[in-house]
Amino acid sequence: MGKRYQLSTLVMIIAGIVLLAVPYINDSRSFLILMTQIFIFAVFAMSYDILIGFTGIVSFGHAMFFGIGAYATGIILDRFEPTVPTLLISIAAGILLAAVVSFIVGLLTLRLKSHYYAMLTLAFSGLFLVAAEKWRTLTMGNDGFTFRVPDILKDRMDYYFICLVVMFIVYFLLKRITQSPFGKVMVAIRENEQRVESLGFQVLYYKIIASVIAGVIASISGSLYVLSLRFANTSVFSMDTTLDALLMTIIGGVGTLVGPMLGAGLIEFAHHWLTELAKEHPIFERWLIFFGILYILVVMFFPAGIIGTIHGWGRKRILQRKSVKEQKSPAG
Amino acid sequence: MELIMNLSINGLATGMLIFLLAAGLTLIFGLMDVLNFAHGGLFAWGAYSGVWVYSTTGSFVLAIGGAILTGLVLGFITEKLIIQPVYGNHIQQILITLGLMLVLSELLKVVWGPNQISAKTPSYLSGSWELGDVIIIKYRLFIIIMGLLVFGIVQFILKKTKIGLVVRAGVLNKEMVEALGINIKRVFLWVFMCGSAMAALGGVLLAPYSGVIHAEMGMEFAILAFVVVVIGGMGSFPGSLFAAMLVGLAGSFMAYYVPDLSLAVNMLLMAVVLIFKPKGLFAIKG
Amino acid sequence: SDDASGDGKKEGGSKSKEPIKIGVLASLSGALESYGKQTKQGFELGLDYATDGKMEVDGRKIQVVYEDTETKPEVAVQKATKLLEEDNVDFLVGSSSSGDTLAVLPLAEEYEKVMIVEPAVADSITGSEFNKYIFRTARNSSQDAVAGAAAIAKKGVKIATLAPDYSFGRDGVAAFKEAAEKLGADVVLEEYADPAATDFTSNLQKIIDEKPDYLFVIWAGANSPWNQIADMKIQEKGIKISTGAPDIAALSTMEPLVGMEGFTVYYNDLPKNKINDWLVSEHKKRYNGEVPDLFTPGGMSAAIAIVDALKKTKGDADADKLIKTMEGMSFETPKGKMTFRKEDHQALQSMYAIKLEKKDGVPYPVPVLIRELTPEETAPPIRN
Amino acid sequence: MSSLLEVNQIETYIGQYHILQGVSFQAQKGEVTVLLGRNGAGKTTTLRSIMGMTPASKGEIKYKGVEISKLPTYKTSNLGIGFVPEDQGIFGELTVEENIKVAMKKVDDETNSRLEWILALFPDLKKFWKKPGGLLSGGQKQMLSIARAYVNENDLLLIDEPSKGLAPVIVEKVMESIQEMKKKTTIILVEQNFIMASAIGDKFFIIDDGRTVHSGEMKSLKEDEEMKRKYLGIA
Amino acid sequence: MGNILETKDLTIRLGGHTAVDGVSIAIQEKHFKAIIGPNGAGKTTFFNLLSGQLSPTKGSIMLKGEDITSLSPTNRTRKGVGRSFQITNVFPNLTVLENVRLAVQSQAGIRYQMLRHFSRFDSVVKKAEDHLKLVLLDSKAGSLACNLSHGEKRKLEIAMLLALETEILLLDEPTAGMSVEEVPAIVEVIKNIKLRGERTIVLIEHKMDMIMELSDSIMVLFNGQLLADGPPDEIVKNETVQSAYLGGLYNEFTA
Ligand SMILES: Nc1ncnc2c1ncn2[C@@H]1O[C@H](COP(=O)(O)OP(=O)(O)OP(=O)(O)O)[C@@H](O)[C@H]1O
Ligand SMILES: Nc1ncnc2c1ncn2[C@@H]1O[C@H](COP(=O)(O)OP(=O)(O)OP(=O)(O)O)[C@@H](O)[C@H]1O
Ligand SMILES: [Mg+2]
Ligand SMILES: [Mg+2]
Repeated sequence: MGKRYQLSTLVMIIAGIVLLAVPYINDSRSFLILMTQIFIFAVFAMSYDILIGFTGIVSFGHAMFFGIGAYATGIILDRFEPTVPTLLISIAAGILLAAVVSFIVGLLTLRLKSHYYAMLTLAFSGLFLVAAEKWRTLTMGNDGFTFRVPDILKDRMDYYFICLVVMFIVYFLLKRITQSPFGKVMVAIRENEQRVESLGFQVLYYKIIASVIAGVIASISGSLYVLSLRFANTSVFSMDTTLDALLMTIIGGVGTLVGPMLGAGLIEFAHHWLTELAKEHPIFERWLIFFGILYILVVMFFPAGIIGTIHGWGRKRILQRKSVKEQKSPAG
Repeated sequence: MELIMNLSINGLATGMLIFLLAAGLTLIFGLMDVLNFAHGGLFAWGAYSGVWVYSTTGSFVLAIGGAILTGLVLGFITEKLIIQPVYGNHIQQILITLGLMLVLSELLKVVWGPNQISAKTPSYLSGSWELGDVIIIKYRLFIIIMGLLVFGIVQFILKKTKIGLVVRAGVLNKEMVEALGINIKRVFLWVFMCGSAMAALGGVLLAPYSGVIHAEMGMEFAILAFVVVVIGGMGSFPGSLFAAMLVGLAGSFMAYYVPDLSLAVNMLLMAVVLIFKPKGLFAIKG
Repeated sequence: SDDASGDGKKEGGSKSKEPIKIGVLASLSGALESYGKQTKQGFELGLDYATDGKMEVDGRKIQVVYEDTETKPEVAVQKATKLLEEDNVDFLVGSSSSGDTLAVLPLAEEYEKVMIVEPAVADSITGSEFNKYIFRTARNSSQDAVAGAAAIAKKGVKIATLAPDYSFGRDGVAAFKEAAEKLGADVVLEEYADPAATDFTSNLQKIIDEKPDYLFVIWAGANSPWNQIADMKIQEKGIKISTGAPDIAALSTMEPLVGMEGFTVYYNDLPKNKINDWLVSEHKKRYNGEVPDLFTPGGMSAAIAIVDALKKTKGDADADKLIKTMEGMSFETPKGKMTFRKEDHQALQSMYAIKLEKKDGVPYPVPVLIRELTPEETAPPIRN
Repeated sequence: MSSLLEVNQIETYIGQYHILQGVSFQAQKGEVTVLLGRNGAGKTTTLRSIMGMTPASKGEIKYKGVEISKLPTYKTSNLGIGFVPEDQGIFGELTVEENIKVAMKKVDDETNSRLEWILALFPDLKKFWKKPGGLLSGGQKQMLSIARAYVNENDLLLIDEPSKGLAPVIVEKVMESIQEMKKKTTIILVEQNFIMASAIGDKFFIIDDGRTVHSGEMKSLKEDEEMKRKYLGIA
Repeated sequence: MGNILETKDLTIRLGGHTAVDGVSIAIQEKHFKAIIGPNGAGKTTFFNLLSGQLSPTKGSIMLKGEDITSLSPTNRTRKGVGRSFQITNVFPNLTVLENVRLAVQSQAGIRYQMLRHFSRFDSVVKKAEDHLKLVLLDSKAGSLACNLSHGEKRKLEIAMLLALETEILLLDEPTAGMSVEEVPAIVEVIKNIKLRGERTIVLIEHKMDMIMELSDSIMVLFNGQLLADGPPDEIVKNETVQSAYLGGLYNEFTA
């Protein structure tokens, strides 16, 4: 584990350097926007991974935190001067609100299990969606509104770097958390909640903390998202937004953190590529079919998600080597 | 009084329609514990194929038959290719059925085009009766009867045979059920096909109700069906029926008395039920 | 490109002159796919018509890039940026949904390119969110409303409304109410229903109880209230129904409303002019006998507007010049003459008061002209 | 007497692990054959390979002279082979009644009389007839698991550690019942309780590290202290 | 030495059935008590009450004179009541070592440490490995718990309990399904703990030889009620115990 940890850090650092260099190699704006989009959704998907992958909580309402961040930032920037302090306040407001809501939602894990909890979160995010639709003076409903952003965010290249850095900070932060003693308990909760309790851990606290971490980070990604669009509408609260996070996380591999990032990249690139093909070849006109097939193929060939399955291969090889040498197993 | 009657009858009819949509999911999600996000796709295919049969043959009975057949065939293919490898794994189920959902609804557009299609009510079921100020829409009465019929048949089968039992046992421990001499794969296949057929039936019955069908109809109604299955208590048919009625009536009365909340009514209802009854209204599982 | 356009008239659109590029954003997949396709087909036809099939203005070739927004704002922004950055388009056209369009508006301003909005309807596009690069050939919600009001509102008429409970419905009713009251009518009841509703009992019940003269319905999208309106015998109770006639696919669901009086943006045999004749026959030729639908002429109008403007600037695509040219510009479209209003760049245009009738050999109720509502009559309030 | 079941050099993999590396034994009709061995030796895996739950990749399993190692589990079961798994395999959310009902292959007088006989043997089950199986005590679960295999008429019964977690009196009852069953049914038993195993076993096979390493008559093992110490750690 | 654990009139009704019925006992510090009784007598339920998995309908539980009746399982563990489970209850997709490590981590009080990498906690890993050695499971440290054989899982269960190092150890049939060969080793482990004289141990078992060897006293539960409580010799002579619990087999044990 120790070795793999170092290896993955190394890989991430190399990836980081490459990504930092990318804008100097290919400075096409729309490419940068695509990449920025990927970074933002990677953050969102990683926040979801904390729930589904590490704590074993399935939520169908994660969009609510994304939306909270999005609207907090959008509304505050729209109402006040678009300066950097306003921007920071708006992001903080989203974080605060998301923390409060995720705290309450986390509390409910006490009462509700699995599907029932998932559906309750669906209900909550549905209520947020309706609220956003109804509170038209603030949100303009599903048509939405545009707003101005501070000048420092105007440049797409700068924004690319900002999102990239945020993604890496979030990754290393979450990585650290999941590799910490706290993180080990989270994983144990996923495996056998009741047993964790009788080992002397307060399961509910862990779940609430996980829920708040996930909520806050989702809110940050929501803020980044609207900042990149300079536009907000109710779609940020929609089921589709939750499904995006869900898909990216699962495709990449739950419980891996790198997986959700890869998933975000894969989905966005596949999307980009398929829609490009759709323009050239008539058979790709119904490109969504190929998208659907992609999901199906991933499940067939990467049952634990791409990163998850590759890890599995690695693990298998290690174990085989071990059993051949009849070694005593070192730390798992 | 007439007002209450009107709201109740229509609320019940809507509820029954929702029940018809949710009945298949009660089998597939409630009983078999498969998070089938493609349920809406099966449902939309039922609607499209039914409407197509109706418009080409002019017989609504054949349309219903056609939809059910479509449901069975799609159910067969889906179970064999898509669902079988992912039993017991919710995470894989989510991904693979979402993929299937995309494929199914896009294929609808390939076959029938991207436009919405109007669905006619057969003449003998269209129109309404007026009893004083109470208006009874014939087709809605028909829906109520169909709903009760489906409920009766399924309930009878589940009670009189041990299929329900076998499925529940199979979900808990598939291997053990096999060791007891039951070909659980085949049982699951059949139950899944029945669930799909019921989804398709729901689809074809919905079509004349709303008068129009479109390729995206599936997801919308599937969420409603999930709501019903969960608040009814996973896997309980009476629970689903009751929950569907509740959703129908709540929708109808809320829209009249508290219109501002009518958009939120389903989600509110679900939140309230789950907070007070964390396992749904009719939890059958221990 | 500015320098290039300045000289060399005679060189005739070959090497030295760069092509004009137009980026069209539309929902080519997803729920609004059919709208997107209508826009696209209309736009193609429009360019053909306006350039006599040569696909060039003032010696400059015209190139069009179509992008699918999938009715998702983030995709719209991504695609719009690509059009502006990579394809270096001189114009943006689109899009099928108001959300997508609103998300793209700031880009037009940032890149200083003219954007022709078609067929998104939200008032705020040429209202609160307006910037000077935005022109709209589509009618907006208020125009719909004014047309709807013009078709039925008179002094003393009591009207109830039914609309879906989201921006489109709320905006539409607000605008309708203003217009109808201006004409002396009374909006006595506003009902909103869940856009995904299958049951309208409570709304219709309230409407029945209110006994208005008219029920004005604003509806778009998937499910529809028409069946239940018929089943609950609203018309038999003396309440006349009025609504905007939609696209052909949706018209076929309106069988129960035969006889209803309302308005429409377009139906292929309503406008009597040469351009429309050309559009209908050419459309039939290209798309195996199908007639143009609700948003086809809009796409065509957008194309004509662009070509006309370019002709006037002699092929100069500089935004400021174009804006100056286009403000107040009138141009001929399948719907007759349209004029970009100076103040908010909204195209004033004809609308049609119609009646739905059953016609032999047509599988859906057909809008039949009662009278054409002139552009002046349906001019919406200026709100930017 | 002929062998009802013959297991011949089977090898079984679970995932990439080579668990069974050559297990062979025979079960004679009407006898109780006991599989012995320490934890992780592969006893359970052997039974599961017979049932087709972890199919053997090599070797043969002949039941009544027919090769069954490739049959799916349910078909094996329907040949008249009953199975009491080590972890009891109770359907936790089904009641005791439902647990038994799922298992019943036939509903006839014969089956009912067997059911009655078992319920008389384990009155606790009758007492908690409508209770979810998951809420039973450990021993009661074990009883339910045994009862579930008994209701059907089997020619061969595979029982994995039935005495585990049972009170001594109940162990005695189980022994009695096995003696009773023996008249009609051949039994393969995995058992750690040597007293029980030696009391009812006819033949024994010792499995170690996925191989059968020794076999013989139970009687001789009882006396053979050397053997007991070597393979079973019993002094 | 005083009583470390006391119950007063402890009663629980579960679905109409009184699983534990008015049980009052006192367990001395450093004492080794065995609980026997027929299947379904309420032994495990009694443990569940002591460890907080269930809360009683009536009665109270005192730990060193403090009323702990309403504490959660988590808090009772922290106060020193540790238990193992009859039905194997481990973390299936974690490795054997990770399973034990979690218990060590809890014992060391490392709970909300979020920002330090786990590998920094060497002593925790070391301790976990020691516990695995103790139960003869060190060779399986790297395997996933779900891949263990039944007997191996039982050992893991014990290792996790030992790793908690609680003052009171509640052992629910620790050796059920363990091979004859290895039972003595586990008995040895338990015996050593007993000999060190630092812990109070309560053991549920059906293996009479083991009970006779280890226990200072035996309590007998019967239909949820406390039938007898006393020194081992006395208990085995009790006639009800003989007829309703031990049966004829017992003779073979003592023989
Ligand atoms: N799913 C699995 N994956 C990997 N290894 C496994 C799996 N199941 C069992 N094993 C290993 O196979 C070996 C044999 O297991 P088996 O359950 O057959 O043993 P057993 O003889 O029944 O032991 P016990 O007496 O403890 O029940 C064990 O070492 C075990 O760790
Ligand atoms: N949660 C529960 N709900 C209902 N009844 C229960 C519950 N838990 C246990 N019981 C019942 O209480 C009784 C006592 O169970 P318990 O598990 O304490 O027995 P035990 O003495 O440990 O038996 P064994 O030796 O078989 O493990 C049993 O009849 C059991 O069915
Ligand atoms: Mg075993
Ligand atoms: Mg017990």
